[in-house]
This record gives sequence, C-alpha cells and structure tokens, in this order.
Amino acid sequence: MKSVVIIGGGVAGIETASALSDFGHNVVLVEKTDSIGGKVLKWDHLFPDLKSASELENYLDIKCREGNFAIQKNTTIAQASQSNGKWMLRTDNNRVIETDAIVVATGYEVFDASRKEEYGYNIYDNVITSVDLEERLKSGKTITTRAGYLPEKIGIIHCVGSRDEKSGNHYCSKVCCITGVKQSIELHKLLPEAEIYCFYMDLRMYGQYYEELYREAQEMHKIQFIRGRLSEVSENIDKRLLIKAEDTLSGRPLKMSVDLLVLLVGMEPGKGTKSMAGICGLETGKDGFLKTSDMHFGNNKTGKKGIFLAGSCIGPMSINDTISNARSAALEVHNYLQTK
Amino acid sequence: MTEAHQSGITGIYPKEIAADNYYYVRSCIRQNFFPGSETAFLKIMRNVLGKNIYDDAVHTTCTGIGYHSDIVPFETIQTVVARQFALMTEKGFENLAVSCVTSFGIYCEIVETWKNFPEELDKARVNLKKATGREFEIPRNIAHASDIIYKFRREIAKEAKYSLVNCLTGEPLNLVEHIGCHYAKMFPEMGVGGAEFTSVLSSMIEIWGGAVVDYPERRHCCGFGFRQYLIQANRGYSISNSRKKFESMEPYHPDAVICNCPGCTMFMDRWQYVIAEMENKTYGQGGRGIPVLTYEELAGLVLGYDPWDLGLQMHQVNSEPFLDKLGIRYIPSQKYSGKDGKIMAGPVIPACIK
Amino acid sequence: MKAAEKFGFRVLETRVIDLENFDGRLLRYVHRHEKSFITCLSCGGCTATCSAGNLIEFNVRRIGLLLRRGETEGLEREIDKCMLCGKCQLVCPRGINLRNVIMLIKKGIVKFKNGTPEKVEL
Amino acid sequence: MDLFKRLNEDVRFREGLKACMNCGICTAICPAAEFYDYDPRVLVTTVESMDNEEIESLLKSDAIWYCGQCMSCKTRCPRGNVPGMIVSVLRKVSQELGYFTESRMGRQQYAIAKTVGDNILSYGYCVHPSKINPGLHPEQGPVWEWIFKNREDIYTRLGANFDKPGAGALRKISREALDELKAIFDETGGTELLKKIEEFSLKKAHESGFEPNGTTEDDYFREVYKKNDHSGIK
Repeated sequence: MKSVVIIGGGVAGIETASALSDFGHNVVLVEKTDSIGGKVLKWDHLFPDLKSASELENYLDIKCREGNFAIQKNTTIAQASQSNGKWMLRTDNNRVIETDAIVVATGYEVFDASRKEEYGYNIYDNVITSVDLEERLKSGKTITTRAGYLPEKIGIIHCVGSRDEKSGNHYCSKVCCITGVKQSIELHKLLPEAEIYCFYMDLRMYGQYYEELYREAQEMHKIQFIRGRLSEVSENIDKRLLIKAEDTLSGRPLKMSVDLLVLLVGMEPGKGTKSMAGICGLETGKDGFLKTSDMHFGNNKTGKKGIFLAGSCIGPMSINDTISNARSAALEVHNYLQTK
Repeated sequence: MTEAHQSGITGIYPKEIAADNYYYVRSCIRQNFFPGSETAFLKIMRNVLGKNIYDDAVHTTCTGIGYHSDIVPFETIQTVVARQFALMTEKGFENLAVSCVTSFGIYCEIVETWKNFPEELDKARVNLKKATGREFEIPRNIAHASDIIYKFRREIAKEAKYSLVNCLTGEPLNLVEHIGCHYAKMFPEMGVGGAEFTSVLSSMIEIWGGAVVDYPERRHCCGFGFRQYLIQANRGYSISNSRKKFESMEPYHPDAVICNCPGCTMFMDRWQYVIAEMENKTYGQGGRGIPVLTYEELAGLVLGYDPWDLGLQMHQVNSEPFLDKLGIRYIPSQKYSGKDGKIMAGPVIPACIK
Repeated sequence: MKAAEKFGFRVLETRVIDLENFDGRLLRYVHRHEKSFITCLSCGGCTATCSAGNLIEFNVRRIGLLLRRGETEGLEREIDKCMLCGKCQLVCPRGINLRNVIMLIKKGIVKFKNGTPEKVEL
Repeated sequence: MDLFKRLNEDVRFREGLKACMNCGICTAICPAAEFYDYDPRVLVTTVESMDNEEIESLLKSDAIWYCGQCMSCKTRCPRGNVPGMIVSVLRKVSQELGYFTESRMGRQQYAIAKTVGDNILSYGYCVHPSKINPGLHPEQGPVWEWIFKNREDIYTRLGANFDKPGAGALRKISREALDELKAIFDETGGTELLKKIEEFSLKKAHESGFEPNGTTEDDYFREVYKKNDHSGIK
C-alpha cells in the first residue's frame, strides 16, 4: 500500500483525499486549523445556481466521515526532505511523516482590501468586501448600513486586488465577476427597493450558466452595470460613500453616493501555499501561485518528483473547477504510485 | 472615519528623512507669496531644532513651472537640477531640503529617471560639465521641508506656546489639510503616509492639538494646472477645481486649511476672493473666507511667533478669526507695517469677503 | 463691470455625470413599455449596422446610454437622426427592439415636457 | 515621419505608455476631464493605436493641452501608465513640429514662453514679484495690489533679501548664475525650444494679420493669453 500526504483541508484537499483513498491508498490529510472545509464554510450560496453552500459542506462532511483517510488537524508542515524515493515531512509538533507522494492543496487567501487605501476599507463604516457580505448573508441578519439603515443604493466594485499593478496582482481572479452578479441578485431579493450598481471593466462570465445569471441580474433584478473602474471612495458627512469612476461608454467622469459599497476581493496565493513553495522548493509563477509542470497536460504536476498540486494553490479557481482539478490530481497521483 | 485610521497607516511608507545637515532649495512661489514662511522655516530649524541648514545664494529656480507648462525641455530641467545638486555637493552637503512641492516632485522624478535610464544621467553629467564645468553627486536624501517639520513635530510640540484648540470651547480646531499633488501622487513612497492618506500634515495637526477633517474631495488638486493658470483664458479650470474642494469641505466648517505646497496655499486663498466676487459666495462663517495657511505659518503660530512676522498679512483671506480662536494675541495696527516698523496704509478690503 | 469680464474667465460647468440626481422619468417610461431594453450590453452591434450612423454623425448605442443617464437634452438633439429602419433589432444579441425604444423616447420627451406626472416603477 | 517612433524616443513616453485597458480610472478623477471636453483614457488609446494620421491630428488639437499635470493619473493606473507624462511628450513634439499653432490651446504656448520663459532667463525665477502686474492678474486680489505697490517694504519686513545680492528669499540672482542657466539652456535644447515656439507663433500671427512685436503687450500675445475664441486666427 502506497502512502500520500495531502496538505490543506479545503475543498481541493478533501476531494483529493477522498478520491485517492477510494483508489486504495493510505491517505493522511493535514490541516493547519481545527476545522475541515476551508473557506467554503463562510459562504452562503454558490454561483451560478445559488445552491446553498451548506449542501457542499454536507458533501465534504460525508467525504470526511465516510472516507478511508486520516485527518490531522492543527498541524502544519515545517520541513520536507527526500530520501530513497520517499518524502519525509516534519510537522510543527515535531512528528515525522514518511510518504510516497505529497499533494499540496493549500489554496488561496482573499486579497486584503485595506491595501487599496483609496477604496476606504477598514476606514469608512460602510465599505465591506464580498467575503464580509457573504458572512452577513449567511448570518441571516438584515443587511443594513453600520448605523442600522436599509441601504437604498449599493455599489458593487469589480477587480479589487486583481488586474492591478498597484496591488501587485496582474492576473484576473476569475470568480469575482460572477460573485458580484450573484451577490447583487441576492441583495436585490433581500432589499427589493434598493438600486444596485456594478462597476466593471470586463464582465468575464466564463463558466457555464454565468452569462445567463448576468442576464437574469439585468432582466429580473434591474441591476445596473456601469463600465468603469472605481477610482476612489470618500465618505460624505452623512456617512454615505461618494464613489468616482469613468462611465467609459459615455466618455465622461461619473460620481454617485451609495449607502453600502461591496468590494469584490480577488484571490492571492495563501500563506500555506507560499510556505510550501519554500519548504518543498516548488517553483512559483509570475502570479505567485504554484507553477505546474505544464499548463495543458501537466496541470497537477510540479518539477519535484512525488509532489503534486490540487486546487487554487495553482491559481484562482471556482469551486466546481477546484473539485474537477482535485479529481484530476488524484488520478495523476494514482498513476504515479502505480509506476513506483 | 474609524479610530483605526486616525492612528495612521504610515507604516507601509517608511520614508527616510535626514536628521541634520541640509542644503535648502527655495521655492519661486513661496518666495513670491509667502516669503515669511521660508524665513520662519529657517528660524525653526536653527533656533528651535538646532539644525545645520545651508541657504545658498547661487542656486536658481528649478524651472519646474516652465517644465510643467512645456516651455522647458526635459533635458534642460535635468541639467538645471544637476546644477543644484552640484552646488549642494560643492558645499559639502548630501541632504536636500526642498521648499517647493513642484520642485520636490521634479527632483524625485529626475532621480527616478536616472535610476531607470542611466543614459539620461550620463547625459546630464556631460551637459552640466559642458555648460558650467560643474560635477555633482545625487543627494543621499531628498526631503520636502514639510517632511522635516513632520519629523520634528514632537520637538516643536514641546516648545509650543499655543495648541490648535479653540480657546473658548476647549475643542480641537477643525483643520483641512491639503497636500500638493506632486508631493506624493507621482511617487507615493516618497511622501509620508503615501498618496492616499498622506500624513505629513495631518500628523503635525494632530500632535499640535487640532483635528483633521476628512472630506470627500480631500485629494483633489487645487487646480493650479500650470498652463491652466498661467493663461488667463484657462483660469476657469483653476478656479473650478478649487471651488469643487471648497463646496466639499464647507459642511465640515473648517477653521483653516493647511497646505504643504506654496501654489496650493496661494490659489486656495485667492480663489476664495474671486468666487466671492463672481458668485457672492463665502465659505467661512459670517461672510468670511476660510484662512489658508502654509505649514510653516502654522508651526510658527504654535511656537508663538508674531503673525505679522510670519506674513499672514500677505493672504487675501484674513486670518484674524483663526488667530482669535487660537487665543493668539496680535497687534492689529502692526499688520500692515513695512520695514523698520513703518506703519503703512493697508490693502483695500473687498466688500464681498470680509 | 461684471465679475467674469473683470477676471477674464468664468467658473466652468462640471461634465461629471451625477448618477444620483437625474430625471429618471423617461427611463422608467421606456423600461415599462419596452422591457427588452434593460438587457442592453452596450456592445455596439446596433451602431455598426445603423443606416443613419453610416451616413451622418450618429451613434445609436449612445441613445441607450443617454437614456440611462437621464440626459434628455442629448436625446432631444440626437433622436431625430434615427431613420427607424429597424436593422439594429436584427443584429442585437439581446433581441432589443431598439426601434420601439426610440419611438418611446420621442413620445416620452413630449409627454414629460408637458409636465404629465408619471409615477411608474423602474 | 513616423510620429509614434518620434514620441517613443523620449524616455518619458516609454515610461508612461505600457498598455491601456480602458478602465477609465484616470478619467474618473482627472481635474481636466471634469471641466474640459477631455478624456485622458481616449488620448492614451489614440496614441496607442500608432495610427500616424490620428496622432498627427492629436498633435494639432486642443486635446493635448487640457491636462493640468497634477499627475493624479499616475497614482491610480492599474497598468502603470502615466497619461500626464504621455501628454508632456505629445506637447514637446507638437511644439518641435510647429503643430501647436493649429489649436487654440496650443497657441497659448507663445504667451507662456513670453512670461515664464523670460522670467527664468532674466531673473532666475519662474515667477518674480515685479512681473506679476495686478492689471494682468486681477484674480490676485487687492492684497496683491498692496504687496505689488509696497513690495520692497513688505518683503524686507518678512526677512527676504529682496533684489539684493547674497542669500535669502527673492535675492537678486547673480549674473554668473544667470549665465550658467543660459548656458544650460543653450546646451540642452532649452533655448532652441523657446526659439521654435516664438518662430512658429510669429509665423501664425503674421499669417493671420497680427502685428506682434514679441512683447507681452502685443496683439497676438493678448489674443492667445486672453481669448477663448480665436476666430481671428487662420
């Protein structure tokens, strides 16, 4: 029986662990926190079908309960070394795990919106991120301004921390556009009187049913889409937020005040991802995510023999892409172990 | 604004500011409109802070206004700047203290260009040598004069005679700070606190007891616009941009505006008068304007310098209401005195703005 | 002497579109009577095929934009340039009946000029 | 002439033009875009098109003269472009080729060269109190009339070394220093540029029936300095 250690207990890690244990391998899943599931636990509904995130939680929960793999929580990897075709991983609590293969599934981190100072996050009361909104939606509480009023005008800002040299991130985080569309629909359902405006550069509705959801947002929910990137936010004396962009299709500057502003924050390589790159000597791409050996036909392999990648440690990914990617990682690892 | 912000986010812009031994380069606009500010700056540096600062007779304009209004080529201004550096080098200094914000931006831009395009630096060396026979070193440290006051704001606070507090109510005075565009918008890392929440002035105001107003058009340009002011036909641009700022700050009832750029100080002062003439609109209380002060004037007042030695009489908007709030004593009859204490007739007081 | 003459310049009008303060009656009217308009993508397919736009300075895509920004004056200036040929509807990827939108704008301009109170939802 | 190539010779152009994605973040906060019919984003895409005809008409248009050089665009551009810097290079080339006299805003360069240009070379300052005539500057208000009239008294009282040799505010810049400044202008194309601005401007003035004498009092100066409508210029 061959052994595999999977690092990271989010969607990618669990799916890979489950698939590899189904193949009959001896799998250990290592997670740094005390809970399994990763960031998905914070989400309320998933795009594009607005499925409740709890369904995904259940799915992952069943995999963990019924899967034939061990889970080690509160554990991080401190060191890795290779000898005789095996990898030795030393954990922060000084345990050593010997394994035939490693799958890095350390995922992403949400862009820290306070780095875009001009957007006023953590400065102004009514600027929140898409992650904050998701948590508020999940809590079931009424969406209000900090002072407790129902927002009448809401702005949703695309590309926060993505496609932005100033944030150091040139890449597109892929999921924010559709997240914005999804959240604007949810806000409209909760606050039917509110006017909702999305400020975008391109609407990258790349996935199945994304474009349809965008159309639904326009047709059924009266969401206004304005083509122009947010330049700055400031607070009026009444705590409403003055936002400025160019209405690029009109070729004129545009301003408006909103009661609530939602920043669609992008994805950055997670701390765990960066740390694994250092520990295992993995190559990172220009975007800081882990580099696969080939974008087309080696997209779970690395330059290191026996180390594989799964999920958004490779780059920004939606949940369904992550699940597919994790399965393909499992197959890749399985094939490798067969030849060993 | 939340508490978290008021403590400042300056940590990510750790600007280095030299601690002593500066070569001072003066500002065309500041010398013209606020000469008392440069006098006060040198006095504070020498008498209060005990610093060594060299005031050179032979330096000239950096030609920045000409450059930004496109009548001075880039190669020319690089060489003029190289000459200033050469004078600094010859006098044995490595730290530049810049009075003007346009100049400060010019120095930063040129040094940055020389880093990215070393062939431009070579050209500047050759050009300077040919034209003047001089050679130069790039300054080790370039600071705007407001950076230096910022650096020593606590020392000044210790010597303070007045605090930026309303003497009648005990409440902190509400001050608008306006940062010259070329201080940090081009090179955020060269400004204290970066480009978005620049803290060079707000830190002074807060430590001297005042409160900083965060109003929507805080970062908007005063409207100088170089050629947009230099040409009479274009001045609508200039006044309209200042007006946008005043309209935005008005609801916060600021007691004064503090600037680090001499141009901004002058324009935001004068445009209030023109707006009053054109629209019969004033932004201060009781038909008055909002006093606009340089940071040197503010520091001088805090240190107890006589307002008329600082040159507040050169402002179109009268500063007396601000002085009264601070509880500063002044002799009204001394306001319009000339050299050797000679009392002169003052300017005409326009009816539209008291 | 008038102040502007004395100084030789005047305060300029802002060109900024103020999305908060605009007259949205015409927009609501069009939305109510031609529901398809709300799905416009501003792709410019209409402009590319527009009969009038090929002959004169006229951008039919911008009609939709002027409407959405409440710029009735601009609409008044532009709206009669349309020849009502209807080719735009044929190419529109969202199937918008732009011809009807234009007819409604024309009607709406007259309607709201005469001050007819109109209370309809967006 | 390949105008894009010509622009690209200037390091500031290479520094300022990376690749625009038309997001409009610059226009959103541009002080010029707010009050003039101007859009820095459109200007950048026009330049980026590398279309020689388009660039030529841009160089002959008002569009390159609206920018106020505040550089707010540099702070924000997510692609590291600097429209304000591109504008500087467009203006340079427009003046070198004489295209600036084809636009109302461009023609104003004559007046700037006559004022700021002369101040730099004659006084060593961009602005000098003796040259801010209250008659030409009513916006400076009554306080400036008072300062202008009593300048020696006021500047001296405030610690300036007005118009005297030695260090200090508003000191008289020495002949030697002015000569060095002039030598730098001669060596680096500064003198050449001022000459070109004057020559092209006077040509345009004569073609349009003006009789300029090269001072700030002449009819062409007044036309370009004061007027928003140049209907008299061909």
